[in-house]
Amino acid sequence: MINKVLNRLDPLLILSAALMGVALYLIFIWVPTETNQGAVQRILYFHVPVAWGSMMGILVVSGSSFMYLWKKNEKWDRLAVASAEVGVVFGGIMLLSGMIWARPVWAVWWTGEAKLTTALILFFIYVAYLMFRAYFPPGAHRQRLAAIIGVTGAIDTPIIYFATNLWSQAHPPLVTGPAADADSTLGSDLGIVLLASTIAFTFLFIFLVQNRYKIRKSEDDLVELKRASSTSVMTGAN
Amino acid sequence: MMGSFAVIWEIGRKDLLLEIRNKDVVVAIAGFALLVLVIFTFAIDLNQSNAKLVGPGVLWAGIAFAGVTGLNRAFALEVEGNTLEALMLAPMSRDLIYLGKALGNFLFIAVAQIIVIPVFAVLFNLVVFRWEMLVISLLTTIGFSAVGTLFAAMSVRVRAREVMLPLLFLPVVIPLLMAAVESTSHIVNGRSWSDISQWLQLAVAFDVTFVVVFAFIFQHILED
Amino acid sequence: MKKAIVCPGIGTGTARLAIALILALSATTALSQSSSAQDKSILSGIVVGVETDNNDRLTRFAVSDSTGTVTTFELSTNTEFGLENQSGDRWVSSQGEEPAESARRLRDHRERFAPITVSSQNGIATSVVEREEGKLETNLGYLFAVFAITWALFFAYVLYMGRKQRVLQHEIAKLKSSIANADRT
Amino acid sequence: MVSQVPQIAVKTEAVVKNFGETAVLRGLDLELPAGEVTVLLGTNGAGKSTLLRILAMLTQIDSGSVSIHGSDIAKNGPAIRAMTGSVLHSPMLYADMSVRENLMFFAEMYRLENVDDLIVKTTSQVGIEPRLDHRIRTLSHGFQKRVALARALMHDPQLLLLDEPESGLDSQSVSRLEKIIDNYRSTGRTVVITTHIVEHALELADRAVVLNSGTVGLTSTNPSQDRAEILAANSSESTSGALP
Repeated sequence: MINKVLNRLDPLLILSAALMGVALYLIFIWVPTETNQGAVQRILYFHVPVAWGSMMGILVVSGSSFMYLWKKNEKWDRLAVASAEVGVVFGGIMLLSGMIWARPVWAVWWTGEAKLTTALILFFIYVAYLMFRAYFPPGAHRQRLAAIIGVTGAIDTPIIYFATNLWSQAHPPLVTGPAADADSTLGSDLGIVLLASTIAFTFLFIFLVQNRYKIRKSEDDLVELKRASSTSVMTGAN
Repeated sequence: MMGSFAVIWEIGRKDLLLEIRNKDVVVAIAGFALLVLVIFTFAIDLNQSNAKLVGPGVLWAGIAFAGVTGLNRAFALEVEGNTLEALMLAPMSRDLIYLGKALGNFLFIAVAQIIVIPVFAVLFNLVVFRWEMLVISLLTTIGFSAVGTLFAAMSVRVRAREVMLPLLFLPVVIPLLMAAVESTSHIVNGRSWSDISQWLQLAVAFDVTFVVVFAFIFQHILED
Repeated sequence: MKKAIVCPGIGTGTARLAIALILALSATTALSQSSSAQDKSILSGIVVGVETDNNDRLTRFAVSDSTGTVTTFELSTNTEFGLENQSGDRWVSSQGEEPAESARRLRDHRERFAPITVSSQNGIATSVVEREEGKLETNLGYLFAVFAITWALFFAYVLYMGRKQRVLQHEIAKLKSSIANADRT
Repeated sequence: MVSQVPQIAVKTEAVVKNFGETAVLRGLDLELPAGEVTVLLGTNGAGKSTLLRILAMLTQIDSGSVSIHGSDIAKNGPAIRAMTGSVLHSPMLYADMSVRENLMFFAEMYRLENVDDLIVKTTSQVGIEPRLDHRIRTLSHGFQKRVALARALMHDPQLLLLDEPESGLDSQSVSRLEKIIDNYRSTGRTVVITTHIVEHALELADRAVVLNSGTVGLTSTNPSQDRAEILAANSSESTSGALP
């Protein structure tokens, strides 16, 4: 029984679980409570790595979408869809955790701050990317169109960030608090915990993308088999 | 080179000719946008300060939403008779199809704005007739049609294209929408060129980026 | 439906186990966690004195800690404030920006006997904030919410992927065997 | 002008095209010499229309390569399209423009000169000149098809792709079409055609290719003689789509 379990354990899963354990120890036991914000400040140790994960997601989607358009290799499309989906999951968690952190610290759930708005818009773009894939009939054409959306999101990112920045200058966010991640009485301790947590979440990200990629691979295998089986049926009849 | 411009122009002119005969798209865009404006005059107590505050947002949100429905319709027309494929048979680089269709869409949205903006000025009691407004509306319309044409071509074969196009289009044009709203609100508040120049730069950057990139990328969309 | 089928490839079962373990471990640590170690230059207590200049700007204030010792703090323009009023709205600013408001807020705290935490260096306060222990529960609630949501979502996602992969593998196996059968006949 | 056209008009190598779970072309290798009329045969779903759409550059292949007149369609698209005329399933015309407006517009897309003369010439070839100023919407399907044919002939292509061109045409128009095809062959140009009226097409064609579930099932360079064999290949497959 134990052997069975061990055989199936993905080394990447073990690694990310172990790292996550270390990160959790650091977050909840090792690092002292930040005085300005109190316990909620510990949310940042989740929020920042998760945000990093969603950013990686976007980078990988746009990079591999570009590669797909260039090389037309299914691998890139699989990677793109895998990291888009994981990136959207990370993005959703990032938005939620950010809102829950902002409520006690900024006294609002949401504000028109540039980074928040940019994150939200990008989240929508990649949700649209996934929806498009869900709606469009499968095949190489869908892959190409989805890749174009992936690339478009990347192109739009700097423009969105510039615009939201300009916009939040004209409309100062409702509350400005001890907002910046660096602002704290903890100094280097914060950096260490954040780094550990980010590494742990990075491995979680890779683990999830890898699994999503495998699913995509199985889907392709299935389609391949279905095509093949329709041939064998035809030739079998003759 | 001149031939390419002629082709682009001919496609745009053809769209305009069909539009004059059918009046499908412009009426849809203008009608939708006007309705949005009218509904907001009921929904919000429009004293002078309120009008200045929300007016520009209502105007551009209305045009954006109306534009989406119009773009959907415009591209569906090209696909219904498979005429898009006839364009694909022609011996031109396919970015010209994109630019031609974008030109047509630009003209549709522009004409709709010629109807909508004066009505907006009347309903919201705002002074918008300044030449800066012309620049803003021009830049915004270029961006809308550049992004909308590509996404309309993409979503035209999707089951739920009425849902898909706005989902793709709106998040991407948000920066442009911000630029349009902000600079229009500067204008209704009587500010000058220097206040809106940054936003106009942003709009120019947006337009140039998307026209160039999408023209380049359009060839991947057409063939199934 | 046989529940015993283990999903191949993705290892959902183990992922489930690992995540459940992590969740349990961290939940216990989170709950057992009280206010943790603080710097030596940090003092918590109740405001007992507020001194202002002619323009109502805060110049000095005094804090009495739990042993009854009164400490007086000077201020610099960099001194930061994070204080809440009675209804819980947080006001965040610095001495350099709003010296009059800081005096008003501290007086408000003195009247309400609301505890504050002061970080200081050489008798000069660097930050003056609401003391968190009093409201630790509400604050922990937010932390717990984030924690729970984060892991619940990841957990659900992993489950979803596992199920999808299982269904796919099943279908692939079915097709493969049917093709093999067709070839044999 | 016509002289430098290479010997091989159409060449496909290992062309694969899938639509989702359906494999349409499974490694198609085909070589069609220039100056011949080829009739493509095969059951529904054998890949005839898809092949024509690929040659017309409306559909992208998943893998393999296609060249027309010796140049790769992935690289020289516009140049090849300038030498290709296609009449595919739908007439692809703007319903709310007249015949003349449609042809004028497409002439503009092909950057043709002397458009007015050209329109008179091609429309008389296909017999639609009395309806030049009628809107497409008001025309019958057969007339629309003739307009589409006029558009395909307007730029005098080297390669003519016809997907069931006879559908909707009356017998008079069909014989007119055959005259056009004959004329194309005699000037050294290439015609690829799919059709319902197989027997008749075999008389007309220099070469028959029967597609069988995405690959070449049978090629005949003398279709009127190999008639029985071709018909057998063409119809025996029609039952093969059913499950055993």
